[in-house]
Amino acid sequence: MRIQVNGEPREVAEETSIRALIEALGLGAVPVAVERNHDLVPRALHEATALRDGDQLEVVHFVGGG
Amino acid sequence: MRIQVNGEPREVAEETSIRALIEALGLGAVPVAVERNHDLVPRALHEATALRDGDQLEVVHFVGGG
Amino acid sequence: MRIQVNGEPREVAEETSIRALIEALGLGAVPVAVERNHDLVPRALHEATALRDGDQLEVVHFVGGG
Amino acid sequence: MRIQVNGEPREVAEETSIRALIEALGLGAVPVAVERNHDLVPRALHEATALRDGDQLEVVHFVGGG
Amino acid sequence: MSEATPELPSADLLHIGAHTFRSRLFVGTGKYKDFAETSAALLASGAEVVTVAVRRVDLSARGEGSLLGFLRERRFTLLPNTAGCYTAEDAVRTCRLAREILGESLVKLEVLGDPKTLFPDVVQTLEAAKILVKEGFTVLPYTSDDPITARKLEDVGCAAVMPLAAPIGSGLGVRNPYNLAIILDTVKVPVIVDAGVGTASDAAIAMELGCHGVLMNTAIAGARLPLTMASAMRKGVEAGREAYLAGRIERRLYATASSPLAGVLGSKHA
Amino acid sequence: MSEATPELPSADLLHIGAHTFRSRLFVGTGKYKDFAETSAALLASGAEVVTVAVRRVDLSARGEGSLLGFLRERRFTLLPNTAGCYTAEDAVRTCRLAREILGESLVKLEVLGDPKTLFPDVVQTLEAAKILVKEGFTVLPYTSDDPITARKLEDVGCAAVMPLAAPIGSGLGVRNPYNLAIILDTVKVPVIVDAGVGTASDAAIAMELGCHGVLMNTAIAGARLPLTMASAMRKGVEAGREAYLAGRIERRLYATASSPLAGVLGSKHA
Amino acid sequence: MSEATPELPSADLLHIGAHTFRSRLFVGTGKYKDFAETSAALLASGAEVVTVAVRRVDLSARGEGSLLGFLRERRFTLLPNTAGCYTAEDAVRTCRLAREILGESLVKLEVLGDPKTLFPDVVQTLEAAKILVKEGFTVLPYTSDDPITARKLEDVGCAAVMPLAAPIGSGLGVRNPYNLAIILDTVKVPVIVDAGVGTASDAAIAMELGCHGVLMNTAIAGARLPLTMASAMRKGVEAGREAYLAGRIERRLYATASSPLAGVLGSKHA
Amino acid sequence: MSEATPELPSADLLHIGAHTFRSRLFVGTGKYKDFAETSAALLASGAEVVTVAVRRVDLSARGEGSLLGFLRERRFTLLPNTAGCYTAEDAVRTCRLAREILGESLVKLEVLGDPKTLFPDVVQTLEAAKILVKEGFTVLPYTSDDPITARKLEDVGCAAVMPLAAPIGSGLGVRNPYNLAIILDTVKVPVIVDAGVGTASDAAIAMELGCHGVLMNTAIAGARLPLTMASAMRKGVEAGREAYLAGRIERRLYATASSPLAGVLGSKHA
Repeated sequence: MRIQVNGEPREVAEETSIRALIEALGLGAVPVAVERNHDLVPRALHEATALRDGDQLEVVHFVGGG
Repeated sequence: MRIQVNGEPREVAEETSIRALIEALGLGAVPVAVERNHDLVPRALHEATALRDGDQLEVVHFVGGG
Repeated sequence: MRIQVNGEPREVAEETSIRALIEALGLGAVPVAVERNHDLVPRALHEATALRDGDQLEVVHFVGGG
Repeated sequence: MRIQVNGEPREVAEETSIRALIEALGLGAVPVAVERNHDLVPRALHEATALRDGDQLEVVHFVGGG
Repeated sequence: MSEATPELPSADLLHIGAHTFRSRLFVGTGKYKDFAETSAALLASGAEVVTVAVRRVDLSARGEGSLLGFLRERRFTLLPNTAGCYTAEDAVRTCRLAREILGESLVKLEVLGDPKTLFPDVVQTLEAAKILVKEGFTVLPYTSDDPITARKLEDVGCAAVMPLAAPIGSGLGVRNPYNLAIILDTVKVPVIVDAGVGTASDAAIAMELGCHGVLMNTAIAGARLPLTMASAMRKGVEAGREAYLAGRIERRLYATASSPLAGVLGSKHA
Repeated sequence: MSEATPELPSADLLHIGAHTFRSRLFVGTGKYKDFAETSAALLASGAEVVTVAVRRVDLSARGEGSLLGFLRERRFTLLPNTAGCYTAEDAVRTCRLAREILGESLVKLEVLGDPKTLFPDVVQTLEAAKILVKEGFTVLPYTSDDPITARKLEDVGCAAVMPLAAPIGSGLGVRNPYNLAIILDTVKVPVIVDAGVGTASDAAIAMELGCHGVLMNTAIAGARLPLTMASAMRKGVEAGREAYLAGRIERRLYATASSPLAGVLGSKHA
Repeated sequence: MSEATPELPSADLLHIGAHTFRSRLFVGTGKYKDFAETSAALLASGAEVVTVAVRRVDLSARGEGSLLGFLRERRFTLLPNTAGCYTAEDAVRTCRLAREILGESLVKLEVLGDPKTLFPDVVQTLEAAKILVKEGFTVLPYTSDDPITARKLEDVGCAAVMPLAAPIGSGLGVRNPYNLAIILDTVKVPVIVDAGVGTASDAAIAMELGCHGVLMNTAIAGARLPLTMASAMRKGVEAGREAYLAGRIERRLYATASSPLAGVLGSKHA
Repeated sequence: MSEATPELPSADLLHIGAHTFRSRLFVGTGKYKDFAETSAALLASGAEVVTVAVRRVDLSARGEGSLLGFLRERRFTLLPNTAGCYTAEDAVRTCRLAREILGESLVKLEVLGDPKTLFPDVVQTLEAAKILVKEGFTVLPYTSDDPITARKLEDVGCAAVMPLAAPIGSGLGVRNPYNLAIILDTVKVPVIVDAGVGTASDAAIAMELGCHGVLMNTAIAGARLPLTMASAMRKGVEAGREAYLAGRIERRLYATASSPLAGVLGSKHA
């Protein structure tokens, strides 16, 4: 199925969890936070939350800033 | 009947108009504005507006200020 | 004979007075002051003072300045 | 004989040297400089310099200052 | 300005809403010794716009009318203020009353944040400004020197913005010329410095920054010689305005001679 | 000042040596575009005293006379300067010549320390001042803002002292008001700020400190609109002088209301 | 401060919410040449609190992680900001994400009014602060130097207020010490000057006013030698804090001798 | 500076005549409560050079020796001053005595103009400097902030110049940074700001201008907590020096973001 991650289209398999997506993005070790369709998804639920077709995801982290 | 003018109690006759009150206060020549029970009473209505028992009136004018 | 006026060489006749030189320079009407060989020559003496060969003259006036 | 030290009169024996005076003043251990009659007397000469009657001495040292 | 130089348009006018003024000095009418001093100071200031406060008639006192009579007879433009109001509601109510008194809709909106600093409450000021503009008032709001707030006040339709130079009555002068400069870059409506001016050079500095006018009261009324200070302020505002229009020389760390270098006698440097 | 307020003596006059002036703005006559601009700016400034430089007549050029003619016809007081002199000897020689030109003994003594800063050489200035005073000149010396030097110049008999506000032509304004204040405390002769003023508020600030006058040239001649700046400076000097005489309010960190607190409607604070 | 003098309590600690810090210098982590420079500058600054921004992971780039790893390993306290947000909604959303990343609830709230001045939108900032405090965040809001707004931010429960000294990155230093002094009088929470510092003396001045800390980024990262400036800022903040605690001498116009007057040789004045 | 950053030469040394110093803070030893406070403050300041006065031994008092003993044991460089002298003659005489006491020829030349301002008499100072240099002294003259006088002092062979920031003991800080900047442009010898500093930021500002050191006494001795102020001044001088070497960012009226603009969530401006 087709989703959007940080504004870019992406194909993922049915039933993929947010956790799995993060791993797939190579961000397993990076502290990140995730919004799905503008709602924050607490880390505790990343495993249990399955993506749906058309989901819009925002994956954010800390960068240098003042 | 009994009304309040600028916080002070005052006796006035039944059917006294706002205009009449202003005259009675010796303010006939002074540009003033009047609130009755917190509502502004436009000058055009001073003649026609009869006071009622318990009315609260504010009579204001311009003073020196910065 | 040969003199210097404001740094420039100039030929003048024998016995020329400072007054005469000023006239010759077209400065008759201009308020000026004159030094001869670094000594101030008061206006009162311009008439009476005859130039000598080799004299160095400075003729100054007022110009705009701050 | 009678001398002045820092403005105060003082009796000293004939032939007293500046060095001896300094010792007598209890300043043997203190770094000081000495003027006699307004002339500086180098330390090297303190021993050899005998005071004379009426000498004016200034004995100075370092104090706290900004 | 009184007399314009040939270099300038014959008149340098200030437009606020539908009003046009020659004088850029706005003055308050409070804190003077008596009516005589007030009127003499107003005349000496050359001001066309004067602020007044809206207050309950004191029914025990009498004969207060003289000031207003003088102001109307001399054709001053009255600018009623909402001094003493700490909420949008009180300020709006005061403005409505002010308009009713003489039928004029020009108001100085002033919603204070606390009685110690008399700094504006910009949140309440914005709320009140929105309502008053909708009701057809020509709103001149007293505000902080925050450019963002100034822009919002312009956006809601204020006819000018009146940032403070320093706390009311403090006499500290223009504390932050940088913010005033940014406000002048940010809004298109006139910028009138309101409050904080202490002496004539303060007023001149505000005008030299490009401000369109200055409003003051304490600096004149509180001076040892109020009439003389009123005259000083008039000249200070005009001097600052003219200097702004004249285009000052640039600042440079080093010197430039003002007399010609040629023809100097005997100087080793010439 | 042009029009005095009833609070002031009918005239506020400046006395220097035997001279008396109404205007406290002294202006230079250098650096203008042409004679027309010079004369118009001088008139717009309201100045009574104008500086001129002493230079060799340029025997190749002609018809230079117009400026002096104008100045004499309009009864300006001429203040010949010694600009360009770097030694006491050159300055004294220049003053003697200046006196010879019109027979007036008023001179602006200026002995420079270097051509980059045009700061005065105070040692040479003191030497020259001593000689000139002995020869009967009325000496107005350009000096640094050092109070000790100012006092020495007074001690040798100068009729005024003219400390700089900032380098000549820099337009930086009064860099060190503290030193000027100390000079004003220290000497009894008039203190005329000379050099460094850039805009009208700078002149007002100098006068508000209590200085007795301001001398400038570049700030006017170098402005985009010299006539307008001349008018601004005239008003700036008058504004500062009047503000000084009026006695400004004290500076305070906190506010004081300028409208009455009584009779406010519904305010929680009133 | 690193080493306290015997005159002071052994440690001079800064308390913000539940946090306690020894260093009063907060630094940003943006605008450095590379990670090596960033980390060296942070260490040279002695800062304990560093700001970070919340941004989308760039899925095309890689290996960005090094900064965060360094910050966590060295036990810096992270202060995520909402830089780039122009509405309360965006700022709140950003704070929630920030908390989710590491589970910490300390945030620097920053709601901007426009991209040119980067001045805060105080209305939006107040709205966001209310929501965030309710949600249990420890909120450090970037704000203007308006004391009324500072008091409102304290009233809604912010753990500190962070008024600007001057526009972000401008390097203008403390533009309005008067407003900062009034804020310090007005609120009880710590006052951290945020933005506008350009050099070490600016930081010292803020601390001498009594501010509890200073936050900066550009002044260090943009210096020619960032590590040296980081050290300068560390010392500047400590110097200013110690000077504040030490109680400076009063300012006086005139002099007081620092050497004894007695026992001077031959002076006519002694 | 104590610890140099990798960006800097391992040591940043100050050379005056034949002397070399690491610390750029020079301190006086007057006006302290007692010897214990004096010595503790000197150590806290990190100073290497301390000034002392030359005075008649008080033959009635005793045991005064402790200070000098401490200074020599701790290897401080002594800088005897001529405080209290009002003529070149007295100052020269005092320097000769000072050299005789310990055989060192380093002196702080101070010839005062009057006891109220304690400003230098630059004419007498120049005369004394000429004589002292001829006699082999290493002369550090206290002077005004006049660049011409500074250049003359260098020309006669002084090893440094020490312009005042403000009157001795006034605590007004750097009154005229422009003149100091010009002096720094004008002379090649070290420029040590002497007198007028009040708090740590004043010292930092002097160093940021490029001055090579700062000398003070009252600002430390007169503080409520002298040891703490001594530490503050040490850090202030180091902070200012490092900031000068680091090359500060330029001042700009407008802002520059310190967080990246890319990757912001939902902002209308990003």
